[in-house]
Amino acid sequence: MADAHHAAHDDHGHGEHHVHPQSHYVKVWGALMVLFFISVLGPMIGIKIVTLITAFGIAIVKASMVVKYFMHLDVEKRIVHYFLAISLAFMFLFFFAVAPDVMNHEGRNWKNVAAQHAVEAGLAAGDGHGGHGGGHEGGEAPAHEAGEAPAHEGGEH
Amino acid sequence: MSEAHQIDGHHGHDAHGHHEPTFLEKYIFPLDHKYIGMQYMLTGMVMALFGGFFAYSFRMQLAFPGISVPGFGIVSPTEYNALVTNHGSVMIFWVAMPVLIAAFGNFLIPLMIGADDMVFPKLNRLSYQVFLLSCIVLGISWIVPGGGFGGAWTSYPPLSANGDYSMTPLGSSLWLTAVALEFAAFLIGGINFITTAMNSRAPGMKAKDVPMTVWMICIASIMFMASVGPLIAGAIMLLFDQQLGTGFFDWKRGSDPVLWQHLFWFFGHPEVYVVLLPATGFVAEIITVFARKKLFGYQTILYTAIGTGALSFFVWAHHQFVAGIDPRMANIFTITTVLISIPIAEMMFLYIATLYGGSIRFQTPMLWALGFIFEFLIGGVTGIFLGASGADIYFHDTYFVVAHFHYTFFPIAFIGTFAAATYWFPKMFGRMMNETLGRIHFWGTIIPVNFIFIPLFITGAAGQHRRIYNYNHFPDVSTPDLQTLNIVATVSLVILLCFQTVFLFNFFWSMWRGPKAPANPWKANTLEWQAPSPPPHGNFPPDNMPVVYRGPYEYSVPGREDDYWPQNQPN
Amino acid sequence: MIESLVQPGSTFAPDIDFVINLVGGLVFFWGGLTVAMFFWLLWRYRYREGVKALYVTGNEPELKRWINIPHYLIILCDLAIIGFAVQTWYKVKQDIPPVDDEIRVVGQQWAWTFQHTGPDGKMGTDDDIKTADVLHVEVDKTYQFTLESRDVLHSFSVPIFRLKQDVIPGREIQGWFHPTVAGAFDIQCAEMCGIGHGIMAARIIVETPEQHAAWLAGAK
Amino acid sequence: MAFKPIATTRSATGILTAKLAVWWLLASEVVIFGGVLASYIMHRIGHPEWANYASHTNTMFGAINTMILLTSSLSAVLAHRAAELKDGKQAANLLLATVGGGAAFLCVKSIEWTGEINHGFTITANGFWSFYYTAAGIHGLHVIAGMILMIWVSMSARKNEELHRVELVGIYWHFVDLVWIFLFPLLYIAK
Repeated sequence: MADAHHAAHDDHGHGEHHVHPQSHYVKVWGALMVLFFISVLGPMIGIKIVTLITAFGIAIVKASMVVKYFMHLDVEKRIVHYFLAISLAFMFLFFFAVAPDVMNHEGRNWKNVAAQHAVEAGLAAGDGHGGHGGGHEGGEAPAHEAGEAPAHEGGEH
Repeated sequence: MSEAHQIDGHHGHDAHGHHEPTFLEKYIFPLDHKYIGMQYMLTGMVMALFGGFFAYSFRMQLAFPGISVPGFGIVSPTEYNALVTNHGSVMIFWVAMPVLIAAFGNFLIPLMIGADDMVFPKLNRLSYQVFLLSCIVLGISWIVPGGGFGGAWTSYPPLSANGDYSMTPLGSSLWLTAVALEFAAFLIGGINFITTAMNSRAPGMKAKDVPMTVWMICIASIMFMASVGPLIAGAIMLLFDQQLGTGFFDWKRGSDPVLWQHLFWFFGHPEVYVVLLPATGFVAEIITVFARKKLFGYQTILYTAIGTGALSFFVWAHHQFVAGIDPRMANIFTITTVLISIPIAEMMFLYIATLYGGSIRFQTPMLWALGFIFEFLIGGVTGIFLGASGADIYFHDTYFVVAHFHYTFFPIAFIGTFAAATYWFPKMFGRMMNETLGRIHFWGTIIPVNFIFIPLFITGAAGQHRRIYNYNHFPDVSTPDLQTLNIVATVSLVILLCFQTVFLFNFFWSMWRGPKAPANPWKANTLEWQAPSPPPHGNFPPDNMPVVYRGPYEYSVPGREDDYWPQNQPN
Repeated sequence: MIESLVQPGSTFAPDIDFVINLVGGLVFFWGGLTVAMFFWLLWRYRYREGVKALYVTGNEPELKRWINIPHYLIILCDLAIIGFAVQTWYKVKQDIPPVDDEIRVVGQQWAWTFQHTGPDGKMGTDDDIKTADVLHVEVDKTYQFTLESRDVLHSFSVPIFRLKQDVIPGREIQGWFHPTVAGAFDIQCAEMCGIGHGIMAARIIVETPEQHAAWLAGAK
Repeated sequence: MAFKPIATTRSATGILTAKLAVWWLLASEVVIFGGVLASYIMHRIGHPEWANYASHTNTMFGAINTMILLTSSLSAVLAHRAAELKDGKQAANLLLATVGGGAAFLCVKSIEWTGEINHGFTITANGFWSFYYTAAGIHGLHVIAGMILMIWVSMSARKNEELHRVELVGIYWHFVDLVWIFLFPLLYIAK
């Protein structure tokens, strides 16, 4: 059974595709490691845009290398590309349709007061607590403030 | 049934070197796709009884507020909410999904594409077992202290996220767990369906030779897979909110309850089409067989199905027009929502056009298929009121919405199922159902259903909102006229439920006592009818698997003596 | 259709009723035509001894025309529906006209609290009037409302105004209405909000200027 | 056990049935992780204060784990290569090496999490930490599932049976790696 399977596998999956030498994969791995170090070192420059590019730009490059060379999507049938692309596209659709409501805290005729409070309180507390342990309080404190703020406001009127 | 199975049972088995399976192997832990399909169907039927009983209980409360409902007792507000919530979730997740997709998908896909089984029989069995587990978890959620979850099937936080608000801390977590398990079951099952249909078609069967049912179930499975992910993620997040005290949807910590609505409806709307498409597939098979006609525009119907499926991913926020999303977004979603009427109207037109020039025989399956088209048309056109944002401001969350989606879901989940069950019954059990009882059941269902939901259109238009257990607190909508309409709806529901016993009797009586069915009682073309009734394990003789020569709908071809032409007949 | 069941009580109610009637008319026409065609075909092509069915693939231009022409017309109808629906939506939800007065609506499990501006017409001052489950407004004045929730989702629904807007905790959502008919009407909660969802009722009392003045005087 | 339907051996698309199923599985995983990550990114951009909370994550642990996973992906792909050359024994050993990578990943993760929880950064601390534990936790479950699958596949591969499964489990493992490639900058680097 196993043999019959493997034959089918060779015919269809990798018929035209020869077995790569070991060094091919090691080279890819080496490139991935280099990219990885750049992505770790990038933020140390301290410029935000550089961080974003080195972090996410390189993540995309690394991902595409893994997909291409390790998962062998490059020699896979077209249809697989299509349905993976569709899944991914739906996630972008989801993000861009939901972001106007959830990412923004203000829009036409509405304001997300609770989230705005959380942002303000969090930023204020975050500046005061640089320390490792202090960060915890920095995290807890705004939660309470934000929770009480709108209720408090409601009671006031 | 069992004798017939044993007689035919020889073909398939020797090839696999199998011993005769024991009762346990055959019926409780089967690997055979047909038995897994029947397990799904019977489980779905049991769940439908629960769903129907819930509907009966809360409809009685609405028609006769405060009475002790026979068989249930007095319906308290907590119980009312739990009944409404669980009626919705049971009927969609535990009846429509398992019966339409899992039961018929399992039974039909391998038979229709000329394969001996699903590609992964063990995954198939696992899928059913996970599903059964989800049923059990759901059942437990009804009886835990505090009662079943009552936050509506949409389960919007903060009500669902916090036991202090919902007062059913256990019930809501169990309900959510059951839903997540159910999704896992259908993800496993769906991958199996798609892979089977893509890879295991009989030699010679090209894309245009695949029966519409297989296409529809596959498109539905793909849509389910592509849409359910965010909700699985959301269910984990909501479960953490309930049990660990995280704040994913907690406004007090700056997060946003609206996010859940998006996660839910991103799945929830495609889900409607996930259950719709298989039902339209069954209807396509049945109207062609009983009108002895080729499907009018096979390719166009396929494109409309794909178009509907794709477009349904772009319309979800019409459930949220007045739910606090940015009003500017509503305009985009109005456009996409109204445009979805283009492919789905085309599909219905093509089905009706298929009847043109036919030789229509009104047997029970055909009656159900025609009933589907008629009822679904009403459901479809009333949806336009809700998709048009300007009109939805008024109709949102009224009984108009309830009537609308029952006019779509009832044809899908019940009429579609009855059509398929009566049509494929001879293949499933090797016996014929009783035609007279079938007709009595048909008319006893199709007439009351209109008398349930047409009154609800009116009460909704008059301003009665959903999920309210007693209208006494709302003077404008507790008028005697509206109450009369509610009583009409409830009485019709009771009549409808009574007529279902005819079906249950016919189903189980025919299973053992019905006349023996020939292999192809309806003279149909598709491959499942070329196998014996019921098909043995392996479906077709392993040394003589079917080869396909033509499309599935070659009826009444000029120049042929027979008015049908099976797909696997060389000439 | 709707006017005969619930009278229109705000300036935008007729607009919403118009969209409903437009959709209703189109739907009735096309739905009726389709159903009539459906039953005619069923009767015309019923089984008769010795009559064989036609072999039609669906690609014949002379037959496809019967599908395509209605289909194009339906697309036109769709565009009309979209146009009027979006226009009405813009008027009701997106655009807030110049307002005469303000109210603040707070939902909680399971009651509504309404805050009126009081005699000075300004929100947030000492003479604000707070009421539970009764909202007093004056006929022929434009009101801007702000919705807030203390706990879970609610929905502020006034069928007579054709107005509905969900209330989301943590958010302030604004809208408007302009009553045109005096009288007392229902306010309903239209979003599942827990056990007491069914009792979360309130009344809106639309008063003539004299009645409203009297109420203001009495409330002080 | 030996029963295998004829259906499984057919291949109308030209893709091995089991491989097609793995791709579909990954397509469904994309939307599951996509849902979590889309929700996270929305909040992260909408809440600038989360940068403060994120500054307490330990980039070093994240970096070590990234290296471990990238390297385990290498051994997974080398196992696939060995399987293509019909060298079941080597494939099995390389798979076990990959399992070792997964185990190392989980060890680092547990050390990291223990430290963070001891500092009070629990899952309920705030929104960022909720997402941090949830996203990494779901990913961690996939790592565990992958390890179990690889042990199972390596047992049959050692006997030169079902060698095609080496590639399948490899594809799955690369996907797990892929998710981490995005989680690493999202949770650790962007501060």
